[in-house]
Amino acid sequence: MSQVEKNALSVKGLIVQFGSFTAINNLTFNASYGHVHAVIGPNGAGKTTLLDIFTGRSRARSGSVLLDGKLELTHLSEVKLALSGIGRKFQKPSVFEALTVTENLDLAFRRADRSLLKEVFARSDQARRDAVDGILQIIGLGAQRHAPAGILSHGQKQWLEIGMVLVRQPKVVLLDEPVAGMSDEETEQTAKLVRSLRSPERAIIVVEHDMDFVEQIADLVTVLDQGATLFEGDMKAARTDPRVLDVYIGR
Amino acid sequence: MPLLKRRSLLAGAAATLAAPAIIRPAWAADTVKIGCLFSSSGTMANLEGRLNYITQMAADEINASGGVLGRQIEVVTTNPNSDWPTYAQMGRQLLQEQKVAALFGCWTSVARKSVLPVVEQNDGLLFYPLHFEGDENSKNVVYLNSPPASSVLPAVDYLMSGDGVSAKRFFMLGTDYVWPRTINKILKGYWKSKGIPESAWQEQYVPFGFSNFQSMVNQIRSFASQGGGQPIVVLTVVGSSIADFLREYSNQGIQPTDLPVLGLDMVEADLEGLNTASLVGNLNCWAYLQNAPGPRNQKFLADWASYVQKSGAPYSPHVAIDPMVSTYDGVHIWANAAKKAGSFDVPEVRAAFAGLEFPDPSGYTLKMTAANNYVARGVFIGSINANQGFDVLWQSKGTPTPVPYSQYS
Amino acid sequence: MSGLLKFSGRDRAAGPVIGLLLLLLVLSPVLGLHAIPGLGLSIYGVNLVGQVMCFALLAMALDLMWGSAGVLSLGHGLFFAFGGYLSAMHLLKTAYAQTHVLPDFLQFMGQSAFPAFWWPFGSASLSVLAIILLPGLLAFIFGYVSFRSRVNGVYFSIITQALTYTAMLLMFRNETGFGGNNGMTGFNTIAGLPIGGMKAAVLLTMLSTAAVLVVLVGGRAMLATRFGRMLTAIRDDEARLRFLGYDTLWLKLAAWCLSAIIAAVAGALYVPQVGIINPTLLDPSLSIEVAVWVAVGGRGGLCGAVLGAVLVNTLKFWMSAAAPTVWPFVLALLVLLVVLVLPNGLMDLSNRSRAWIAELTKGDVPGAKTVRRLS
Amino acid sequence: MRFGLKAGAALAAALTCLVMGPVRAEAAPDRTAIVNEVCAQGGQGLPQAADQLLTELPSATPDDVSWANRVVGAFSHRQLLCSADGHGYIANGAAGLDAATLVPAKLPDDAAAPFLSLRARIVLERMEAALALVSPVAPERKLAALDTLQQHNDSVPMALVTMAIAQSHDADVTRALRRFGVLQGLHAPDTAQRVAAIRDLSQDTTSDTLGQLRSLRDDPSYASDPSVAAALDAGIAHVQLWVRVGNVLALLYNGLSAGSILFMSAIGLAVIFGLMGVINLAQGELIMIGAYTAYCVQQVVRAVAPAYISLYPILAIPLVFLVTAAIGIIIEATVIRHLYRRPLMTLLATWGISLLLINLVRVGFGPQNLKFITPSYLTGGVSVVGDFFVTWNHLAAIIFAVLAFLGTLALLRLTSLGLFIRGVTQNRDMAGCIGVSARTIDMLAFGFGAGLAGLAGLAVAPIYNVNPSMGTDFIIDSFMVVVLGGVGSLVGTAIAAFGIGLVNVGIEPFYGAVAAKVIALLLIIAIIQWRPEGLIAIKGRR
Repeated sequence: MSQVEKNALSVKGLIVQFGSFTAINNLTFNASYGHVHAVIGPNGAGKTTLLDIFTGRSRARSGSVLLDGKLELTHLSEVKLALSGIGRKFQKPSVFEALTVTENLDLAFRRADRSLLKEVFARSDQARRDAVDGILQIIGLGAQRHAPAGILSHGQKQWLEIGMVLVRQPKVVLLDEPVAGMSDEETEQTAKLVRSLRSPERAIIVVEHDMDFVEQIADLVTVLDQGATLFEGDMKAARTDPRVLDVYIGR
Repeated sequence: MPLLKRRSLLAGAAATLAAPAIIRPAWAADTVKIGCLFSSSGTMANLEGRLNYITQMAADEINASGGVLGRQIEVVTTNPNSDWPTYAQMGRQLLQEQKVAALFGCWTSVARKSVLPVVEQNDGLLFYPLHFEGDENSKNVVYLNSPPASSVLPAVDYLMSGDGVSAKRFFMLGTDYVWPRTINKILKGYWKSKGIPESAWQEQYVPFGFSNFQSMVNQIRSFASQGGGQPIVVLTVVGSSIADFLREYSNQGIQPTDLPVLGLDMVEADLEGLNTASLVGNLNCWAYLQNAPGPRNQKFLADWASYVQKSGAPYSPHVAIDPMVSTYDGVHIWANAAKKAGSFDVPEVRAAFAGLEFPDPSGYTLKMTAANNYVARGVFIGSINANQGFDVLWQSKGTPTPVPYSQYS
Repeated sequence: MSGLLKFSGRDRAAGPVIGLLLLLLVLSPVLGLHAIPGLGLSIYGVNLVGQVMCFALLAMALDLMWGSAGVLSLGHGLFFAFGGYLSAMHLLKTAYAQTHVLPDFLQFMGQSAFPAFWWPFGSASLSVLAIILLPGLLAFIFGYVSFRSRVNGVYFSIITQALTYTAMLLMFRNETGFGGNNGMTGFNTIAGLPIGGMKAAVLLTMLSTAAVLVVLVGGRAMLATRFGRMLTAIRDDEARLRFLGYDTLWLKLAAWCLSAIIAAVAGALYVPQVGIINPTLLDPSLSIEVAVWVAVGGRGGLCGAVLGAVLVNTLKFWMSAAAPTVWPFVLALLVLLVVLVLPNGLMDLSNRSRAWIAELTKGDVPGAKTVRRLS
Repeated sequence: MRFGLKAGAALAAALTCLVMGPVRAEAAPDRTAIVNEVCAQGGQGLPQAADQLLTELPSATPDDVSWANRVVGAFSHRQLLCSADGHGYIANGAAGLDAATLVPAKLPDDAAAPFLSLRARIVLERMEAALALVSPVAPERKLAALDTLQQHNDSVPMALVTMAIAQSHDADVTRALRRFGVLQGLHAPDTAQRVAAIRDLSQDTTSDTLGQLRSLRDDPSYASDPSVAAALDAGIAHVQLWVRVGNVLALLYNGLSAGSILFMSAIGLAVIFGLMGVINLAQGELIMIGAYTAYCVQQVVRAVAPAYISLYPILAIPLVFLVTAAIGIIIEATVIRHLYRRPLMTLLATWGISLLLINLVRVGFGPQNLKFITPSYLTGGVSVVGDFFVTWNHLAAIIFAVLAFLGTLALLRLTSLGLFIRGVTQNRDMAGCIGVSARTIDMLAFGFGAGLAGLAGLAVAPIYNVNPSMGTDFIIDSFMVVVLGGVGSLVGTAIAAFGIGLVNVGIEPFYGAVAAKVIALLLIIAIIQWRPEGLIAIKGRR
């Protein structure tokens, strides 16, 4: 961890409420470029809500979320957030099942500098095809490139979705439980994939329940409880922290 | 692939060519077809459905006495489902595909208006059995019942006279379509011509099939309480709404003696199942009432009762309404005209109408002239009695000559 | 294998359907005008073909939204009727120019002339423009507010149904000014030909068939572009597409307006053929019936919509004359059959029969497997 | 209190005036002359004959009164027969009586009952009422007679009222008669009498009264006599106030009754669509089947125990619920259960079912409207204040809706079945894990919703047309109510139903029934744009 690390996302004083229930309570959180940052915590700790805030699915009551220290994200729409460089893989694999793997990736290659109208009529130029091919290599679905996404296995869909997030080269990659429902072998491969994604151009935030997986990939772990940070540090320390143990086992 | 394509093309062509054969009309030398356009479902079903049966009954009668020009009448029924464009569609089918010699159909003026272009384009003949708003004179329609000048205006006159209730104020409540709108327009013109101020009337319309008259009756009550002379309700709602209105009217405890209702489309069938004790005295006007005096009516009622028994028609054998008689008259008039013309062709049948007479169950003798296709009928004003029927309150001396175009509209 | 899987059979239907339509386009004048002695159709027959074509057009309009983007409108009757009313207004103006008799619905409402806003309908070209623009505008406004507040799935279906119902109630009123219950009738000529005559029937049938062809071929071409894939993506997972940076509001809106305009054109062609328009076209059950045609034919790719509309309506015309009481039962059972046994309509039937043949012959028939059920 | 005293004093003055007033010496009614008057013109002379009888009545003996009652009664039952030579007879079985003398007489062959024209009915109704005042009849009958006469308070001679007061033994009747007598003083020359009459009339706060009072403004004394003018203005203001109150109450009541019908038609859907998420377009047909089941119950009761026919609605409640619930369960088990994950297909399938049900019933029962016997306790109503009139059938519908609401709420909130329903519908997979058979619960929940729809059919049967296609009128409104109220919220459904009912009723008098419905629907569409989850949203993480 270098001292000159640059914050991709900086969350300050974030409060999210659903009715009378406070999902995130005055949270401060930073994710920096070049890191894989894992967010863990018991059910209802606010992990997914946090990702929802980053992607515009839920709205904050107060607080700020800055991208690169300058762009305020809390009021942007889902579309604007995506175009400004936030990519997210959902907990439940969401790919376009009736489209082929290539078509999925092709659609995901949405360039921020193009209007929607231009995107509709955009030709599949070389850069686009190269980007798609590159991702196919990374996620290892080259052989299935013409198969409809609907017939892929669960693990393959997860990878395809990661590929769809990556093809646009976002600044922040959000992975919500990327290995849920995967076999050990697939988990292993996914861990490899995530580690290989670490790059100075992007910050990666992973929400996961599988502690071994987190230990394999994470540079930094944040433990959330009741919408607030309980612990921040590396995974080894987290495993021995009494407060962390308390929320996981005590209750 | 090319092979497959060609094969499908051929199959398609064969199917297209085969289509006319499927819908080719069937002609039978010893019968002549007449078509019915009466709904057996939807809001008009309870009323129109009877007219299918009465047409068949009239045709049976004629067939039993040897048919028309040596042919037996075959009745083709349809179900336009109380949906006006379907009347036009079915009418077109009857005329173009079934080649019927005449159509008997429509209750509402909406239905007639939608069939009108069809009979005009195909030079067909539609026998229309309802009293209506007039202002129409097509050579392709036989108007079996009365225009306003010979039905509605006498009834309104009666109510405005000392014999009636000396009515001074009028609440017009109707279903929102051409007949009530035009009738009310004529009435307003009539009242204006009598110097009655516009403040003496109020007009309201409800959609077809409307049933919750609660606040409408409230409005009528408050109209009645404003003072300024005896108020009456001129009711031109149609179909199932009539019974719903009457039910709410008597529920709110309004007495016919305080606020009488003149139900222009109200027939005996609308009163079936109602407790009419609290409605006694409300009025209607038609060219036939079930209580019309005379042996012809007795025979007609007996015939209908036995026909219901025989055919299993889902209607009461003890209820006869004006449009049933009008339809019955229509079938006979058509048959007589065809006999007179010696042909089923529409132009010749039409030419034979002039001077045709038919003594019908109402006790009057119906007359047609060369001037138009209107039929001169008698007029009855009826008053609801406690037995779900109408007593004859007044009836015309003769059959007034129908006036197609009202001077008041 | 994947290419075949992708379209799961609907490509195979396209060729024959287009071929049939072309044949119809050629045959309708030949048979209608009795070019071949002894072989011909009655006006009624030609007219019937034309009406069915209008329904096919309407079904394709619905399929464009439902089959492609997964948005089921139960309010396409609204656009169909809108187009119909506009074309009826034009026909009435034309009739008035010849007869100088004002339509009776204006008369009994106390009007002595056409209201001022009727003026564009005296001109055929302005009327065509109105038929395209006004329903498009209505669709835009309604679509914009609905899609923007993310009214989705069944909610959208119910709201469109309510909107159509509202329009029906409104149009039933004579005060609204469009003939109320009567609607509009008494049309005289179209393009100089007497309505009800064979020439007009042939012309309208050919126009309708041509419109079906254009929409079918053009629509399929459009669906094959990236835009079509975006619509498919909306159907599969709209949220995902938004998180990829697509403002789906505008994509859906574009498809929705296009769909509405096609429905309006269908209505505009339909009305002169039946000679009357009234608010029953706005009855919600008609709009649901359109969905049934599409479901019967099979959603997606537009061919199923055409097939379903032609099949159900031919059956309907035939049965409501031959056995009127039986028809509703047949329709109801057809719906249940399609929903429970053949979720993708006739397309499923063809796939299943192929699978069955494959089973018998132990051979591999490409495309016999349904990829997924859409709903 | 002050007003009361003053009014009392005025009343006393008026009465003194009445009693002391010039009493004309009347001749006893000339029976023969009256009967001849009626019969001379074949019944057309009735109004004149009635006037004559009324003026002569104050001097009549009890025997005269009973004769008059007999003749008037005979006329209105068409038992008074007139012969061609103008003699009157009363039919008495096969035999006859002479109408003037009531001695048996042979009925001439040409004797016929005069026709009862509307005008004749009005005259007879008033005559019967006037006679009741001086006849030995129950106090209730006298009060009712006064009500009838009240509406035409110009038609009774004062002397008759005096005579009636003298004969009265019932305090209520005497009070009412005095009041009636005072009202006769509206046009009296004496100012005090007039003012008293105006005050007294103002106690009856209906718009009829308002019309009467307003018409008094045209009276010259309104301009000339300040005390009359003051009393009149005060009276008009008073009546106007209460008429307005009555109008507001009527609006609320009508809104409530329209809302209760809406609520009843939506409550089943609130369970099936709101809780279970099933788009059931056949909901309206379940309402229809409920109404038809009620009809069958009525027919069976009529055949088996005609004496208890008026109780059939109560007997029908459990039967209707069970029959429609059973049909609902059959629908669920055969069709819906295959479609839980395909909502749009459910929509089509249930539309198919609705088509099937409509046509099955049409074939079985015919297309016409069913005729329901409305029990006497559901006909008519009572006037409350101003023009506010409570009709029993609508009141029953309101009470029924409230009970259904409370019952459903209790079942969902308090019973374990309700807990399971809520559990399964919220998370199908999870509920399966904790040992609740999701299949059974789905079936029961759907059956429950269907049963509620059936009850709606029972509730609307006395108000709406019952025919096979009646359900289609309800379905869109019900969906709108559930969507507006907030899917999954029974309270929201209730609020939405009454809100829409009120809006409908409020708009109707101004723009008509259709416009009311259109405006309500557009409002709902607008509100849903603004709050897509409905008025009462089930809050939570989306």
